[in-house]
Amino acid sequence: MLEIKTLSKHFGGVRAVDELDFTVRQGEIFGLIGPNGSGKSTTVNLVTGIFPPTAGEIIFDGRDITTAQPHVTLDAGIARTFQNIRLFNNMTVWENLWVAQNSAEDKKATNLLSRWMGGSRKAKSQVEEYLEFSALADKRDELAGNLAFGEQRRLEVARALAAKPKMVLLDEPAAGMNREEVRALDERLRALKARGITVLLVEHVMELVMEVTDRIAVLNFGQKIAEGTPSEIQNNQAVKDAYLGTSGD
Amino acid sequence: MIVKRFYLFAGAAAVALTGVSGTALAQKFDREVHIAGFGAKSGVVRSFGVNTEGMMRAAADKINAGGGIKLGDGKMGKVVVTFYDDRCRAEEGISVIRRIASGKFVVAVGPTCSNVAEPLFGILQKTVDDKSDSGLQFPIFTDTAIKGGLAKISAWAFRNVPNETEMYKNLFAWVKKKWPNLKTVYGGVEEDFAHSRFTWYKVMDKQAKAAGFKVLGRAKWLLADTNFTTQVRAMKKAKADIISISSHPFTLCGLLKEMRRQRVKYKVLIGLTSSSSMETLQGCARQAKGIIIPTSFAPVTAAAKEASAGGAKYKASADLHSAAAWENMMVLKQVMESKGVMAKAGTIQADRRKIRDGLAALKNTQGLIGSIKRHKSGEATKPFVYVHAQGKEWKILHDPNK
Amino acid sequence: MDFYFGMLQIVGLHTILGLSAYIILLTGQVSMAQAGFMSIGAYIAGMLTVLAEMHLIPAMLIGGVAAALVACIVGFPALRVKGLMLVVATIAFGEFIRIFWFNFDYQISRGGVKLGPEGGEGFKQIRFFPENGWSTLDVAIFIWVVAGAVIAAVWWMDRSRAGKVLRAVGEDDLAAQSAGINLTVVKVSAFTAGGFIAGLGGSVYAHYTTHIEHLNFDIVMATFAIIYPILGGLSNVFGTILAVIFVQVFLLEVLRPLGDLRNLLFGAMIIVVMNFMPHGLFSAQVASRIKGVFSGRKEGANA
Amino acid sequence: MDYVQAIVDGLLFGAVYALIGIGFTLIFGVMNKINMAYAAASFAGAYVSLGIAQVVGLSGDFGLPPFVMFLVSAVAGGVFAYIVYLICFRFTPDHYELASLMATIGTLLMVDEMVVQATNGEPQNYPEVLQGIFDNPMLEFSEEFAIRGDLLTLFIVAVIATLGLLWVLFRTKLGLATRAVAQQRMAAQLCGIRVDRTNATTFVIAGVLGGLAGAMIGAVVGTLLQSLVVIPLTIKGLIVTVIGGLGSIPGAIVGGLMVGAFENVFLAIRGVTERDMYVMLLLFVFLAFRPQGLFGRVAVRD
Repeated sequence: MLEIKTLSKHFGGVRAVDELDFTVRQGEIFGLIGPNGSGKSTTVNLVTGIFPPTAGEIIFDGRDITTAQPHVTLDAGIARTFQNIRLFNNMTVWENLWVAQNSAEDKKATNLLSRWMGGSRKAKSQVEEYLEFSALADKRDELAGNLAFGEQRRLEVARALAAKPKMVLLDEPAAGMNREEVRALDERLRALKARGITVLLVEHVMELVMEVTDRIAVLNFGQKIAEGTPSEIQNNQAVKDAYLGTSGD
Repeated sequence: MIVKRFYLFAGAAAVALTGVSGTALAQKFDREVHIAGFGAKSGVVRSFGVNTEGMMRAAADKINAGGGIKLGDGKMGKVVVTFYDDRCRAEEGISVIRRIASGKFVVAVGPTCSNVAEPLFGILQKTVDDKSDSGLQFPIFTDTAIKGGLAKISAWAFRNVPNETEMYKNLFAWVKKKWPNLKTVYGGVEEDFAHSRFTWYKVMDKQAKAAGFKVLGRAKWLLADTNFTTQVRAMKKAKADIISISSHPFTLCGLLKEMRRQRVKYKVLIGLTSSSSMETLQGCARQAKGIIIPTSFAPVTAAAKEASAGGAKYKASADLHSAAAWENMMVLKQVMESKGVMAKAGTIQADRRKIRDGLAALKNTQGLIGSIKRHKSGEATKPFVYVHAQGKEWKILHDPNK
Repeated sequence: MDFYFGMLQIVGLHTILGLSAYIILLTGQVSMAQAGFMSIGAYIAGMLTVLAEMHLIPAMLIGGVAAALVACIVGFPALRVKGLMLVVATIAFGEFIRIFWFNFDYQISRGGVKLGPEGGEGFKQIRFFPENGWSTLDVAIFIWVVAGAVIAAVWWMDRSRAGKVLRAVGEDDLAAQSAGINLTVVKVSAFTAGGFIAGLGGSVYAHYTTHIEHLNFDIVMATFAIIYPILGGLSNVFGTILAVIFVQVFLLEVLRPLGDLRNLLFGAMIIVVMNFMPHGLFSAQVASRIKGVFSGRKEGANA
Repeated sequence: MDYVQAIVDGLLFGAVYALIGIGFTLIFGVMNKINMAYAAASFAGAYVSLGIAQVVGLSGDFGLPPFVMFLVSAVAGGVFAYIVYLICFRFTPDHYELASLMATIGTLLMVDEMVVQATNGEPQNYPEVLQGIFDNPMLEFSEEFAIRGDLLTLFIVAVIATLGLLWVLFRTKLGLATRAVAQQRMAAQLCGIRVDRTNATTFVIAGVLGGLAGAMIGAVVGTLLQSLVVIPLTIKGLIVTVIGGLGSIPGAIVGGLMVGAFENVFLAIRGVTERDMYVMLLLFVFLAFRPQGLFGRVAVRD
């Protein structure tokens, strides 16, 4: 579904991502892990078009999105969340979801004027469903900035869903969560999968990654050092070295 | 919380306001005649407003000391001056004149800036008794805004400002006569100020040519410029006999200094009427030495000296602009007395009309340095003299009337 | 009475000006070019009514559209620069337009009188209102019909999805883009709409003052345009209107007898508000509280 | 030859723009914010020095020696800059840049009006001390080519002041802290650098430079006129900052000289009324083709 081919990104002399290759298959939960600064977030930013790659190709669903801008990649069906939550803090929960309904399907369903005015009735009713899904129904009129941390994370996922994506990129969704919240997240990830949405999970919390993903790629210094199922990765020597910090020397 | 704060602020302002407007009526007068002054008392040209206000107050003091104004029913009215700031911005000027027109004022003296006067006269009724014209019906008697020909915009607008066309026509002819071997003129113009620009293009340039001079070119600069090297270089190359500069003291001094640096040679230096002020002497007395300027005010007569001394009490300096404010007050006294203004609450619109008609009917008025001829258009031809800068003061060079 | 109608006119005009900046500010962009857009409307509408003897209403619309077109063109390069760079870029653009009018000379002679803009001397005798016998009240009503339409349109836009899209871009353009919002379309639209409103305002302004010149549309006017929405807070249009009333009626007019001190107060007030109420007198928090009072709901725990 | 002369004149006067530009860029570099009141506060410094000169040196042509006037102006500039920091930056929210932007605009208006109140809006003579350095105010190289001595002095002093500034930034501990805050605010904080204090110091340094610039401009022009000169100078200073690259000191210098020369050439070719239009166009060309400016850093990831 998502093919990354020899993708590179250099910042000045720093090779943040270096000739990276991997493929995410339809319907799976794919984990992307690695130590701090290994290029995970850069990869997400490249895929979603925040900045263009120095070299390489990104193909999604048969469509070349290498240099596409973020709203175009969303149009192609990729939604995302951010490592440091980026909600529209002075807007209510409901409004956060309302503005995010920008899927190709929604755009087709209504004409330009009525889209700017408010979108279709069906689209609005779907907002309610995302609220339910993220257990935020009772907070719908709260300003997003006033939500608790865990709620904000949930709202960000809901916002990604509002764009009816084929695939979501979650950038460290479990960061700062307690054990119980991580478990709830685990369930929601499976629910996403059950809806047929492919998930690319960038994560530090190993428990969660090992538990929920189908396959994993491991990055270090911008390069892929391993790829495989969770159990394969757990037994990979290169990965252990990377995490223990011995391969750098 | 916020609302409470707002009330506090508004309350304080209201107190300040009532304090300002509550002036007691002196015993010996029966009524008050309210005259409004307005002009820039903040911003760049604050000095205009300060001078006009001071001269108006001094004139009011003189009138009141002489018993006030004799009203239509034989009672005596005390002149009360209120001055409003318009910051030399057109929009504010319009608000001010509307405010004045809705108040107890019978006439207004102002504004100080031509760029305010022009829109202001534009909102007045164009011709009297024109029912189809909904413009404001309120007499304005301008003292300072000098840009040519403005009063013809409206029949309610009158000006007591010097007629620069007359002045420079006369001056260039005089120069031609006095120094017959001078042939060429080079101009200088401050491009972005209504008055200076108008005076070069529509007055100096034309009158110099009419007097038989050849205009070789002109240097142009802006009000905020501080560097004149390039302009002066071109001026130097032209080697003109006469240099005629239409600009305000700020840039006049900068230009003169640069001319001296580059050792520009000239026989005669002519300046803009507005530059015949103390600012020029304070700024560049040395470089401005000998600059000839026609002006409609100089403390040469007893009346002029009295006005100067009166203004000094209010920290106002009498110059060709502000002296007109004094003259206006005296003319208004005369008009009001001859037309029998009542200055009662119910007669205000009639009083205004009387004043307008009175001003329109005037053929001659007595100015501080001589008789002023008034025209149908609402403009005036004021007597003038040529002054030139000598050291720290302006000296009379020539009086064309003598 | 005329005075109060005159006040109404000024407040209406400045409300239009403030709202033109409001729309652009919603997207997080500070446009210091509003005075420039206003001047385009002013000069074009003025030329249409004076030189072409057109009625004010079509002239006004054409003036607005012309300003919108220019604003749209400005909107594209504005995308390349953000934040404070945009402030500088729009200051420069506003000045550019102003200097253009300073050099713009187009006069025709009619009945021995020269009409039309004359470079540095300005454009005089735009007397549509008095020539057609409109009283001060008529003009005030007319200005408020225009201002009312603008207020209603912006208010309605603000409540609709479009308003939320603008706000989303303003709060976090990266997140908005990642949520599928096309920044180019949104930012350029905001500029265009802001330009149109400023152009409308300028068209009326020219006829209000009867004489315009390039110095009317300097950086001070541009500053006024953004001061209103920022002082008022960006939570809704009423903040801007309140700020206009506060500045124009209270600060300039009620305090006029204070004379020279007013302008000191003006600067000081901006500093005080920005220190103590940086999100404006009427911020999102205050707005939601007021909303809560009206709908009879209790304040939320965090509100 | 005419154009050479125009370029040289412009370059020399461009030093003024460069000095103002450095002030903007310093503050931008450290705080990522614009201080619109910078030029106003700098000129206010020059007014203070003039005021003191008028009080102290009542007799003759100003009793104070020139370097004292410059010193007083520089100190006053520093003090004003600190006040501006306090009222516009210290207590306004850090992430909401509009607040400090508006506050500095408010300060600009207020300082302007205070000077108007103090001087009646009239221009004040500033002693032309720089001219005294040369016997002849013009250094004439030929009939066709001459240089203004005082502008040359201003240029040289500006260069020296800039070198001094660079020395402070790159050779002292204070400079190290400033650069650290500019580059990585958070990390600097973690290293125990007090960001508030560093910010304030930067303001004072910029203010001292500005006070010096204000006094020198006063000395070159011969007059101080706040309300007319400051806003155009602020606009030019901002343009210089953007052209040079936000936060880059060499950029501000080169940008300042460049704008000075450029505008003077266009003054010679197209006349004064169109001059500034071309300066704006130069800015647009930069924004379109090189938005990071001459020496600016390309945006890096967060």
